Amino acid sequence: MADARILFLGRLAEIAGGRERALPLGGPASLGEIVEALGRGDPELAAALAAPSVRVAVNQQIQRGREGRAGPGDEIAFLPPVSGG
Amino acid sequence: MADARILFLGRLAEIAGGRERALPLGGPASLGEIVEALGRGDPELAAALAAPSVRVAVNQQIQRGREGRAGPGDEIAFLPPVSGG
Amino acid sequence: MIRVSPTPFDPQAETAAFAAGHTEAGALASFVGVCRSETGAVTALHLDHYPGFTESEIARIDAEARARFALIDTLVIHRCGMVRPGEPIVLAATLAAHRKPALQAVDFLMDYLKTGAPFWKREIGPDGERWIEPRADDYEAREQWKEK
Amino acid sequence: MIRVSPTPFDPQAETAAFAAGHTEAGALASFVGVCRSETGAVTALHLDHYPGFTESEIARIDAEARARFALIDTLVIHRCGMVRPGEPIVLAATLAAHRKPALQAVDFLMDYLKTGAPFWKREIGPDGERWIEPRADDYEAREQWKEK
Repeated sequence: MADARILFLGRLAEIAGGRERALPLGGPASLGEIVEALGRGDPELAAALAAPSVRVAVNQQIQRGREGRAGPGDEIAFLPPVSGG
Repeated sequence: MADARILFLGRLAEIAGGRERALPLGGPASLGEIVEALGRGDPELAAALAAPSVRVAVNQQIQRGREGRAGPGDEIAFLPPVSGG
Repeated sequence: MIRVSPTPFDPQAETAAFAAGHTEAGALASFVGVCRSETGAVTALHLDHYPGFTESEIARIDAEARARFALIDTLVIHRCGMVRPGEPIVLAATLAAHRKPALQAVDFLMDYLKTGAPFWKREIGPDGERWIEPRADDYEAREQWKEK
Repeated sequence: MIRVSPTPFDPQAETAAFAAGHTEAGALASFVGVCRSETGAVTALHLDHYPGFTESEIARIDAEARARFALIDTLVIHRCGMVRPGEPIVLAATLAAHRKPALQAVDFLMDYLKTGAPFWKREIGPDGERWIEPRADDYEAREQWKEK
Protein backbone atom coordinates (compact mmCIF):
# COMPACT_ATOMS: atom_id res chain seq x y z
CA MET A 1 0.00 0.00 0.00
CA ALA A 2 1.36 3.44 -1.01
CA ASP A 3 -0.04 6.79 0.06
CA ALA A 4 -2.08 9.40 -1.77
CA ARG A 5 -1.61 12.95 -0.50
CA ILE A 6 -4.88 14.53 0.62
CA LEU A 7 -5.24 18.33 0.93
CA PHE A 8 -8.10 20.03 2.76
CA LEU A 9 -8.35 23.71 1.81
CA GLY A 10 -10.01 26.56 3.67
CA ARG A 11 -12.59 25.60 6.29
CA LEU A 12 -12.24 21.89 5.38
CA ALA A 13 -8.86 21.90 7.14
CA GLU A 14 -10.62 22.90 10.37
CA ILE A 15 -13.19 20.14 10.01
CA ALA A 16 -10.58 17.52 9.10
CA GLY A 17 -8.31 18.63 11.94
CA GLY A 18 -5.44 19.36 9.59
CA ARG A 19 -4.59 20.69 6.16
CA GLU A 20 -2.87 17.56 4.89
CA ARG A 21 -3.24 13.82 5.34
CA ALA A 22 -1.68 10.67 3.86
CA LEU A 23 -4.23 8.10 2.67
CA PRO A 24 -2.93 4.55 2.07
CA LEU A 25 -4.30 3.15 -1.20
CA GLY A 26 -3.77 -0.35 -2.62
CA GLY A 27 -4.23 0.95 -6.17
CA PRO A 28 -6.34 3.33 -8.24
CA ALA A 29 -9.70 4.11 -6.65
CA SER A 30 -12.73 6.19 -7.58
CA LEU A 31 -13.10 9.57 -5.91
CA GLY A 32 -16.32 8.23 -4.37
CA GLU A 33 -14.34 5.46 -2.65
CA ILE A 34 -11.68 7.94 -1.50
CA VAL A 35 -14.31 10.31 -0.06
CA GLU A 36 -15.91 7.36 1.72
CA ALA A 37 -12.57 6.25 3.19
CA LEU A 38 -11.79 9.77 4.43
CA GLY A 39 -15.22 10.18 6.06
CA ARG A 40 -15.23 6.80 7.78
CA GLY A 41 -15.82 7.36 11.52
CA ASP A 42 -16.06 11.16 11.00
CA PRO A 43 -19.63 12.04 9.98
CA GLU A 44 -18.95 15.81 10.01
CA LEU A 45 -16.06 15.45 7.55
CA ALA A 46 -18.08 12.96 5.47
CA ALA A 47 -20.93 15.47 5.17
CA ALA A 48 -18.54 18.35 4.35
CA LEU A 49 -16.78 16.38 1.59
CA ALA A 50 -20.12 15.28 0.10
CA ALA A 51 -21.33 18.88 -0.38
CA PRO A 52 -21.71 19.65 -4.12
CA SER A 53 -20.08 23.05 -3.57
CA VAL A 54 -16.83 21.26 -2.65
CA ARG A 55 -14.73 20.62 -5.75
CA VAL A 56 -12.04 17.95 -6.06
CA ALA A 57 -8.73 18.36 -7.87
CA VAL A 58 -6.45 15.42 -8.70
CA ASN A 59 -2.89 16.56 -9.27
CA GLN A 60 -4.21 20.13 -9.54
CA GLN A 61 -6.77 19.23 -12.24
CA ILE A 62 -10.39 19.93 -11.27
CA GLN A 63 -12.58 16.82 -11.66
CA ARG A 64 -16.18 16.74 -12.78
CA GLY A 65 -18.12 16.06 -9.58
CA ARG A 66 -16.74 12.86 -7.97
CA GLU A 67 -16.25 11.09 -11.31
CA GLY A 68 -12.46 10.89 -11.49
CA ARG A 69 -10.06 8.30 -10.15
CA ALA A 70 -6.81 8.62 -8.22
CA GLY A 71 -4.16 6.31 -6.89
CA PRO A 72 -0.99 6.05 -4.78
CA GLY A 73 1.30 9.04 -5.30
CA ASP A 74 -1.51 11.31 -6.46
CA GLU A 75 -2.39 14.61 -4.79
CA ILE A 76 -6.12 14.91 -4.10
CA ALA A 77 -7.34 18.35 -2.99
CA PHE A 78 -10.78 19.27 -1.63
CA LEU A 79 -11.74 22.87 -2.37
CA PRO A 80 -14.67 24.65 -0.74
CA PRO A 81 -16.07 27.76 -2.53
CA VAL A 82 -13.24 30.21 -3.17
CA SER A 83 -13.13 33.88 -2.25
CA GLY A 84 -10.43 35.93 -3.94
CA GLY A 85 -9.97 39.63 -4.58
CA MET B 1 -16.08 103.86 -23.68
CA ALA B 2 -14.58 101.17 -21.39
CA ASP B 3 -13.30 97.79 -22.46
CA ALA B 4 -14.70 94.29 -22.19
CA ARG B 5 -12.09 91.53 -22.05
CA ILE B 6 -12.52 88.99 -24.83
CA LEU B 7 -10.96 85.50 -24.60
CA PHE B 8 -10.61 83.15 -27.57
CA LEU B 9 -9.95 79.58 -26.40
CA GLY B 10 -8.41 76.70 -28.33
CA ARG B 11 -8.42 76.98 -32.13
CA LEU B 12 -10.36 80.27 -31.95
CA ALA B 13 -7.17 81.97 -30.74
CA GLU B 14 -5.47 80.94 -33.98
CA ILE B 15 -8.34 82.31 -36.08
CA ALA B 16 -8.54 85.56 -34.07
CA GLY B 17 -4.77 86.00 -34.20
CA GLY B 18 -4.49 86.09 -30.41
CA ARG B 19 -5.90 84.61 -27.24
CA GLU B 20 -7.10 87.88 -25.73
CA ARG B 21 -8.50 91.17 -27.00
CA ALA B 22 -9.94 94.34 -25.48
CA LEU B 23 -13.30 95.38 -26.96
CA PRO B 24 -14.41 98.99 -26.31
CA LEU B 25 -18.09 99.10 -25.30
CA GLY B 26 -20.23 102.17 -24.62
CA GLY B 27 -22.50 100.20 -22.31
CA PRO B 28 -24.22 96.82 -21.95
CA ALA B 29 -24.68 95.04 -25.29
CA SER B 30 -26.24 91.79 -26.41
CA LEU B 31 -23.88 88.89 -27.19
CA GLY B 32 -25.18 89.06 -30.76
CA GLU B 33 -23.95 92.66 -31.03
CA ILE B 34 -20.61 91.73 -29.46
CA VAL B 35 -20.13 88.82 -31.88
CA GLU B 36 -20.97 91.14 -34.76
CA ALA B 37 -18.46 93.75 -33.59
CA LEU B 38 -15.71 91.14 -33.23
CA GLY B 39 -16.35 89.68 -36.69
CA ARG B 40 -16.48 93.02 -38.51
CA GLY B 41 -13.91 92.93 -41.33
CA ASP B 42 -12.91 89.36 -40.46
CA PRO B 43 -15.33 86.93 -42.12
CA GLU B 44 -13.38 83.85 -40.98
CA LEU B 45 -13.64 84.88 -37.31
CA ALA B 46 -17.28 85.92 -37.80
CA ALA B 47 -18.12 82.44 -39.15
CA ALA B 48 -16.16 80.70 -36.38
CA LEU B 49 -17.90 82.69 -33.62
CA ALA B 50 -21.32 82.03 -35.17
CA ALA B 51 -20.91 78.23 -35.04
CA PRO B 52 -23.48 76.70 -32.64
CA SER B 53 -20.78 74.41 -31.23
CA VAL B 54 -18.97 77.49 -29.88
CA ARG B 55 -20.25 78.36 -26.38
CA VAL B 56 -19.99 81.78 -24.78
CA ALA B 57 -19.22 82.45 -21.11
CA VAL B 58 -19.70 85.85 -19.47
CA ASN B 59 -17.59 86.19 -16.33
CA GLN B 60 -17.11 82.38 -16.45
CA GLN B 61 -20.86 81.67 -16.60
CA ILE B 62 -21.96 79.74 -19.70
CA GLN B 63 -24.75 81.57 -21.56
CA ARG B 64 -27.65 79.98 -23.40
CA GLY B 65 -26.73 80.39 -27.08
CA ARG B 66 -26.11 84.11 -27.76
CA GLU B 67 -28.92 85.29 -25.49
CA GLY B 68 -26.97 86.97 -22.70
CA ARG B 69 -25.69 90.51 -22.38
CA ALA B 70 -22.32 91.89 -21.31
CA GLY B 71 -20.79 95.28 -20.77
CA PRO B 72 -17.59 97.19 -20.01
CA GLY B 73 -15.41 95.35 -17.46
CA ASP B 74 -16.93 91.95 -18.24
CA GLU B 75 -14.93 88.94 -19.38
CA ILE B 76 -16.44 87.28 -22.45
CA ALA B 77 -14.95 83.92 -23.43
CA PHE B 78 -15.58 81.94 -26.64
CA LEU B 79 -15.21 78.19 -26.14
CA PRO B 80 -15.00 75.70 -29.01
CA PRO B 81 -15.83 72.03 -28.22
CA VAL B 82 -13.67 70.86 -25.31
CA SER B 83 -11.47 67.78 -25.19
CA GLY B 84 -10.31 66.73 -21.75
CA GLY B 85 -9.01 63.49 -20.33
CA MET C 1 -9.19 67.01 -4.55
CA ILE C 2 -8.94 68.66 -7.96
CA ARG C 3 -5.80 70.10 -9.48
CA VAL C 4 -4.83 71.50 -12.86
CA SER C 5 -1.08 71.13 -13.14
CA PRO C 6 1.15 73.10 -15.56
CA THR C 7 4.05 70.73 -14.79
CA PRO C 8 4.47 66.93 -14.96
CA PHE C 9 3.14 64.93 -11.99
CA ASP C 10 3.81 61.42 -10.68
CA PRO C 11 0.46 59.56 -10.74
CA GLN C 12 1.60 56.76 -8.43
CA ALA C 13 3.02 59.13 -5.81
CA GLU C 14 -0.20 61.21 -6.00
CA THR C 15 -2.34 58.08 -5.68
CA ALA C 16 -0.32 56.83 -2.69
CA ALA C 17 -0.70 60.19 -0.92
CA PHE C 18 -4.43 60.21 -1.73
CA ALA C 19 -4.99 56.69 -0.34
CA ALA C 20 -2.90 57.21 2.80
CA GLY C 21 -4.89 57.69 5.94
CA HIS C 22 -8.20 56.35 4.62
CA THR C 23 -8.18 53.15 6.70
CA GLU C 24 -11.86 52.41 6.08
CA ALA C 25 -11.52 52.36 2.30
CA GLY C 26 -11.59 48.81 0.97
CA ALA C 27 -11.34 49.85 -2.66
CA LEU C 28 -9.03 52.16 -4.60
CA ALA C 29 -9.62 52.50 -8.33
CA SER C 30 -7.65 54.72 -10.65
CA PHE C 31 -7.09 55.64 -14.26
CA VAL C 32 -4.10 57.39 -15.81
CA GLY C 33 -4.28 58.79 -19.34
CA VAL C 34 -0.82 59.07 -20.87
CA CYS C 35 0.40 61.07 -23.87
CA ARG C 36 1.25 58.60 -26.63
CA SER C 37 4.03 59.14 -29.15
CA GLU C 38 2.03 57.30 -31.88
CA THR C 39 5.39 55.85 -32.90
CA GLY C 40 6.93 59.27 -33.47
CA ALA C 41 3.97 61.04 -35.09
CA VAL C 42 3.43 63.10 -31.92
CA THR C 43 6.24 65.12 -30.40
CA ALA C 44 4.02 66.98 -27.91
CA LEU C 45 0.46 67.72 -26.92
CA HIS C 46 -0.51 71.26 -25.91
CA LEU C 47 -3.49 71.71 -23.60
CA ASP C 48 -5.03 75.15 -23.51
CA HIS C 49 -7.39 75.80 -20.59
CA TYR C 50 -9.46 78.61 -19.08
CA PRO C 51 -8.12 79.20 -15.56
CA GLY C 52 -10.87 79.29 -12.95
CA PHE C 53 -13.56 78.06 -15.31
CA THR C 54 -11.72 74.81 -16.04
CA GLU C 55 -11.33 74.02 -12.34
CA SER C 56 -14.97 74.79 -11.57
CA GLU C 57 -16.25 72.62 -14.44
CA ILE C 58 -14.08 69.70 -13.23
CA ALA C 59 -15.47 70.31 -9.73
CA ARG C 60 -19.02 69.98 -11.13
CA ILE C 61 -18.17 66.65 -12.76
CA ASP C 62 -16.53 65.50 -9.54
CA ALA C 63 -19.59 66.52 -7.48
CA GLU C 64 -21.83 64.59 -9.87
CA ALA C 65 -19.68 61.46 -9.38
CA ARG C 66 -19.87 61.82 -5.60
CA ALA C 67 -23.64 62.21 -5.79
CA ARG C 68 -24.07 59.10 -7.96
CA PHE C 69 -21.67 56.65 -6.30
CA ALA C 70 -20.92 55.68 -2.69
CA LEU C 71 -17.44 57.18 -2.50
CA ILE C 72 -15.17 58.08 0.36
CA ASP C 73 -12.97 60.46 -1.62
CA THR C 74 -11.95 61.40 -5.15
CA LEU C 75 -8.84 62.79 -6.81
CA VAL C 76 -8.59 64.39 -10.24
CA ILE C 77 -5.32 65.83 -11.56
CA HIS C 78 -5.25 67.19 -15.10
CA ARG C 79 -2.27 68.57 -16.97
CA CYS C 80 -2.33 71.85 -18.87
CA GLY C 81 0.38 73.32 -21.07
CA MET C 82 2.93 71.30 -23.05
CA VAL C 83 2.84 67.54 -22.43
CA ARG C 84 5.50 65.19 -23.83
CA PRO C 85 4.98 61.56 -24.91
CA GLY C 86 5.06 59.26 -21.89
CA GLU C 87 3.87 61.98 -19.51
CA PRO C 88 0.52 61.55 -17.73
CA ILE C 89 -2.28 63.85 -18.95
CA VAL C 90 -4.95 62.95 -16.42
CA LEU C 91 -5.33 60.95 -13.20
CA ALA C 92 -8.75 60.06 -11.80
CA ALA C 93 -8.79 58.04 -8.58
CA THR C 94 -11.57 57.05 -6.18
CA LEU C 95 -11.72 55.53 -2.71
CA ALA C 96 -14.80 53.59 -1.63
CA ALA C 97 -15.86 50.88 0.78
CA HIS C 98 -16.57 48.49 -2.12
CA ARG C 99 -15.10 47.83 -5.55
CA LYS C 100 -18.11 48.48 -7.83
CA PRO C 101 -18.73 52.14 -6.91
CA ALA C 102 -14.97 52.82 -6.98
CA LEU C 103 -14.56 51.38 -10.50
CA GLN C 104 -17.80 52.80 -11.89
CA ALA C 105 -16.98 56.28 -10.60
CA VAL C 106 -13.58 56.27 -12.34
CA ASP C 107 -15.28 55.21 -15.59
CA PHE C 108 -17.90 57.95 -15.13
CA LEU C 109 -15.30 60.61 -14.31
CA MET C 110 -13.27 59.76 -17.41
CA ASP C 111 -16.32 59.78 -19.72
CA TYR C 112 -17.37 63.18 -18.39
CA LEU C 113 -13.88 64.68 -18.34
CA LYS C 114 -13.33 63.56 -21.94
CA THR C 115 -16.33 65.49 -23.25
CA GLY C 116 -16.82 68.11 -20.53
CA ALA C 117 -13.53 69.26 -19.04
CA PRO C 118 -12.62 72.63 -20.60
CA PHE C 119 -9.32 71.83 -22.28
CA TRP C 120 -8.38 72.36 -25.91
CA LYS C 121 -5.82 69.89 -27.23
CA ARG C 122 -3.37 70.55 -30.00
CA GLU C 123 -1.23 67.67 -31.25
CA ILE C 124 2.23 68.73 -32.39
CA GLY C 125 4.21 66.44 -34.69
CA PRO C 126 6.99 66.54 -37.27
CA ASP C 127 4.32 67.03 -39.98
CA GLY C 128 2.57 69.96 -38.31
CA GLU C 129 -0.18 70.53 -35.79
CA ARG C 130 -3.84 69.59 -35.45
CA TRP C 131 -6.64 70.29 -33.00
CA ILE C 132 -8.20 67.29 -31.26
CA GLU C 133 -11.89 67.07 -30.45
CA PRO C 134 -13.74 64.21 -28.72
CA ARG C 135 -14.73 61.33 -31.03
CA ALA C 136 -18.30 60.18 -31.59
CA ASP C 137 -17.78 57.23 -29.25
CA ASP C 138 -16.64 59.61 -26.49
CA TYR C 139 -20.01 61.40 -26.69
CA GLU C 140 -21.82 58.04 -26.82
CA ALA C 141 -19.96 56.86 -23.72
CA ARG C 142 -21.18 59.93 -21.87
CA GLU C 143 -24.77 59.50 -23.08
CA GLN C 144 -24.92 55.97 -21.69
CA TRP C 145 -24.76 57.28 -18.13
CA LYS C 146 -28.00 59.19 -18.69
CA GLU C 147 -30.00 55.99 -19.21
CA LYS C 148 -28.75 54.50 -15.95
CA MET D 1 2.55 39.27 -14.75
CA ILE D 2 0.95 37.26 -11.96
CA ARG D 3 2.25 36.96 -8.43
CA VAL D 4 0.96 35.48 -5.20
CA SER D 5 2.77 37.29 -2.41
CA PRO D 6 3.11 36.00 1.17
CA THR D 7 4.37 39.42 2.28
CA PRO D 8 2.95 42.97 2.00
CA PHE D 9 3.49 44.75 -1.31
CA ASP D 10 3.39 48.41 -2.38
CA PRO D 11 0.68 48.71 -5.06
CA GLN D 12 1.83 52.11 -6.32
CA ALA D 13 5.47 51.04 -6.66
CA GLU D 14 4.34 47.85 -8.43
CA THR D 15 2.08 49.84 -10.75
CA ALA D 16 4.85 52.32 -11.56
CA ALA D 17 7.26 49.48 -12.42
CA PHE D 18 4.54 47.82 -14.52
CA ALA D 19 3.79 50.98 -16.51
CA ALA D 20 7.45 51.93 -17.05
CA GLY D 21 8.72 51.29 -20.52
CA HIS D 22 5.34 50.91 -22.24
CA THR D 23 5.53 54.18 -24.19
CA GLU D 24 2.69 53.23 -26.56
CA ALA D 25 0.17 52.71 -23.75
CA GLY D 26 -2.24 55.64 -23.53
CA ALA D 27 -4.28 54.12 -20.71
CA LEU D 28 -3.40 52.64 -17.33
CA ALA D 29 -6.25 51.40 -15.15
CA SER D 30 -5.87 49.78 -11.76
CA PHE D 31 -7.76 48.52 -8.76
CA VAL D 32 -6.44 47.88 -5.26
CA GLY D 33 -8.49 45.91 -2.73
CA VAL D 34 -7.47 46.77 0.80
CA CYS D 35 -8.10 44.93 4.07
CA ARG D 36 -10.57 46.99 6.10
CA SER D 37 -10.56 47.15 9.89
CA GLU D 38 -14.39 47.50 9.97
CA THR D 39 -13.78 49.97 12.82
CA GLY D 40 -11.89 47.44 14.90
CA ALA D 41 -14.04 44.35 14.21
CA VAL D 42 -11.26 42.87 12.05
CA THR D 43 -7.74 42.47 13.40
CA ALA D 44 -6.51 40.35 10.47
CA LEU D 45 -7.55 38.43 7.40
CA HIS D 46 -5.95 35.05 6.67
CA LEU D 47 -5.82 33.88 3.06
CA ASP D 48 -5.26 30.18 2.54
CA HIS D 49 -4.29 29.19 -1.01
CA TYR D 50 -3.24 26.12 -2.99
CA PRO D 51 0.27 26.78 -4.32
CA GLY D 52 0.59 26.08 -8.03
CA PHE D 53 -3.14 25.63 -8.57
CA THR D 54 -3.91 29.16 -7.35
CA GLU D 55 -1.38 30.71 -9.73
CA SER D 56 -2.60 28.67 -12.70
CA GLU D 57 -6.26 29.58 -12.06
CA ILE D 58 -5.34 33.30 -11.87
CA ALA D 59 -3.41 32.83 -15.12
CA ARG D 60 -6.56 31.43 -16.76
CA ILE D 61 -8.58 34.46 -15.64
CA ASP D 62 -5.82 36.75 -16.88
CA ALA D 63 -5.69 34.98 -20.27
CA GLU D 64 -9.46 35.35 -20.59
CA ALA D 65 -9.14 39.12 -19.96
CA ARG D 66 -6.41 39.42 -22.59
CA ALA D 67 -8.55 37.50 -25.08
CA ARG D 68 -11.60 39.71 -24.48
CA PHE D 69 -10.05 43.18 -24.36
CA ALA D 70 -7.44 45.01 -26.45
CA LEU D 71 -4.70 45.11 -23.81
CA ILE D 72 -0.98 45.75 -23.98
CA ASP D 73 -0.18 44.14 -20.64
CA THR D 74 -1.72 43.06 -17.34
CA LEU D 75 -0.55 42.78 -13.74
CA VAL D 76 -2.21 40.81 -10.95
CA ILE D 77 -0.69 40.61 -7.47
CA HIS D 78 -2.63 38.77 -4.77
CA ARG D 79 -1.66 38.39 -1.13
CA CYS D 80 -1.73 35.08 0.72
CA GLY D 81 -1.16 34.45 4.43
CA MET D 82 -1.92 36.93 7.19
CA VAL D 83 -3.05 40.37 6.02
CA ARG D 84 -3.47 43.32 8.43
CA PRO D 85 -6.00 46.16 8.14
CA GLY D 86 -4.74 48.80 5.73
CA GLU D 87 -2.63 46.32 3.77
CA PRO D 88 -3.46 45.65 0.10
CA ILE D 89 -5.01 42.25 -0.66
CA VAL D 90 -5.10 42.44 -4.43
CA LEU D 91 -3.85 44.67 -7.25
CA ALA D 92 -5.16 44.35 -10.80
CA ALA D 93 -3.71 46.72 -13.38
CA THR D 94 -4.00 46.92 -17.15
CA LEU D 95 -2.24 48.87 -19.90
CA ALA D 96 -4.02 49.55 -23.18
CA ALA D 97 -4.00 52.00 -26.06
CA HIS D 98 -7.43 53.32 -25.04
CA ARG D 99 -9.32 53.87 -21.79
CA LYS D 100 -12.39 51.66 -22.26
CA PRO D 101 -10.62 48.31 -22.66
CA ALA D 102 -8.24 49.20 -19.81
CA LEU D 103 -11.09 50.01 -17.40
CA GLN D 104 -13.36 47.16 -18.51
CA ALA D 105 -10.56 44.62 -18.16
CA VAL D 106 -9.86 45.70 -14.57
CA ASP D 107 -13.58 45.37 -13.77
CA PHE D 108 -13.64 41.93 -15.44
CA LEU D 109 -10.49 40.75 -13.66
CA MET D 110 -11.87 41.76 -10.27
CA ASP D 111 -15.26 40.09 -10.87
CA TYR D 112 -13.55 36.86 -11.90
CA LEU D 113 -10.90 36.94 -9.18
CA LYS D 114 -13.59 37.51 -6.56
CA THR D 115 -15.47 34.32 -7.44
CA GLY D 116 -12.77 32.28 -9.16
CA ALA D 117 -9.34 32.86 -7.62
CA PRO D 118 -8.58 29.92 -5.31
CA PHE D 119 -8.19 31.64 -1.96
CA TRP D 120 -10.00 30.90 1.27
CA LYS D 121 -10.48 33.90 3.53
CA ARG D 122 -10.77 33.80 7.29
CA GLU D 123 -11.61 37.02 9.12
CA ILE D 124 -10.01 37.25 12.55
CA GLY D 125 -11.43 39.69 15.11
CA PRO D 126 -11.65 40.24 18.85
CA ASP D 127 -14.89 38.22 18.89
CA GLY D 128 -13.52 35.20 17.05
CA GLU D 129 -13.09 34.05 13.48
CA ARG D 130 -15.30 33.46 10.48
CA TRP D 131 -14.89 32.14 6.93
CA ILE D 132 -15.78 34.53 4.12
CA GLU D 133 -17.40 33.39 0.90
CA PRO D 134 -18.40 35.53 -2.11
CA ARG D 135 -21.77 37.29 -1.79
CA ALA D 136 -24.69 36.78 -4.14
CA ASP D 137 -23.91 40.06 -5.91
CA ASP D 138 -20.35 38.88 -6.53
CA TYR D 139 -21.70 35.88 -8.45
CA GLU D 140 -24.18 38.13 -10.28
CA ALA D 141 -21.38 40.52 -11.27
CA ARG D 142 -19.54 37.60 -12.82
CA GLU D 143 -22.62 36.33 -14.64
CA GLN D 144 -23.15 39.69 -16.34
CA TRP D 145 -19.99 39.22 -18.41
CA LYS D 146 -21.48 36.09 -19.99
CA GLU D 147 -24.27 38.07 -21.64
CA LYS D 148 -21.86 40.50 -23.23
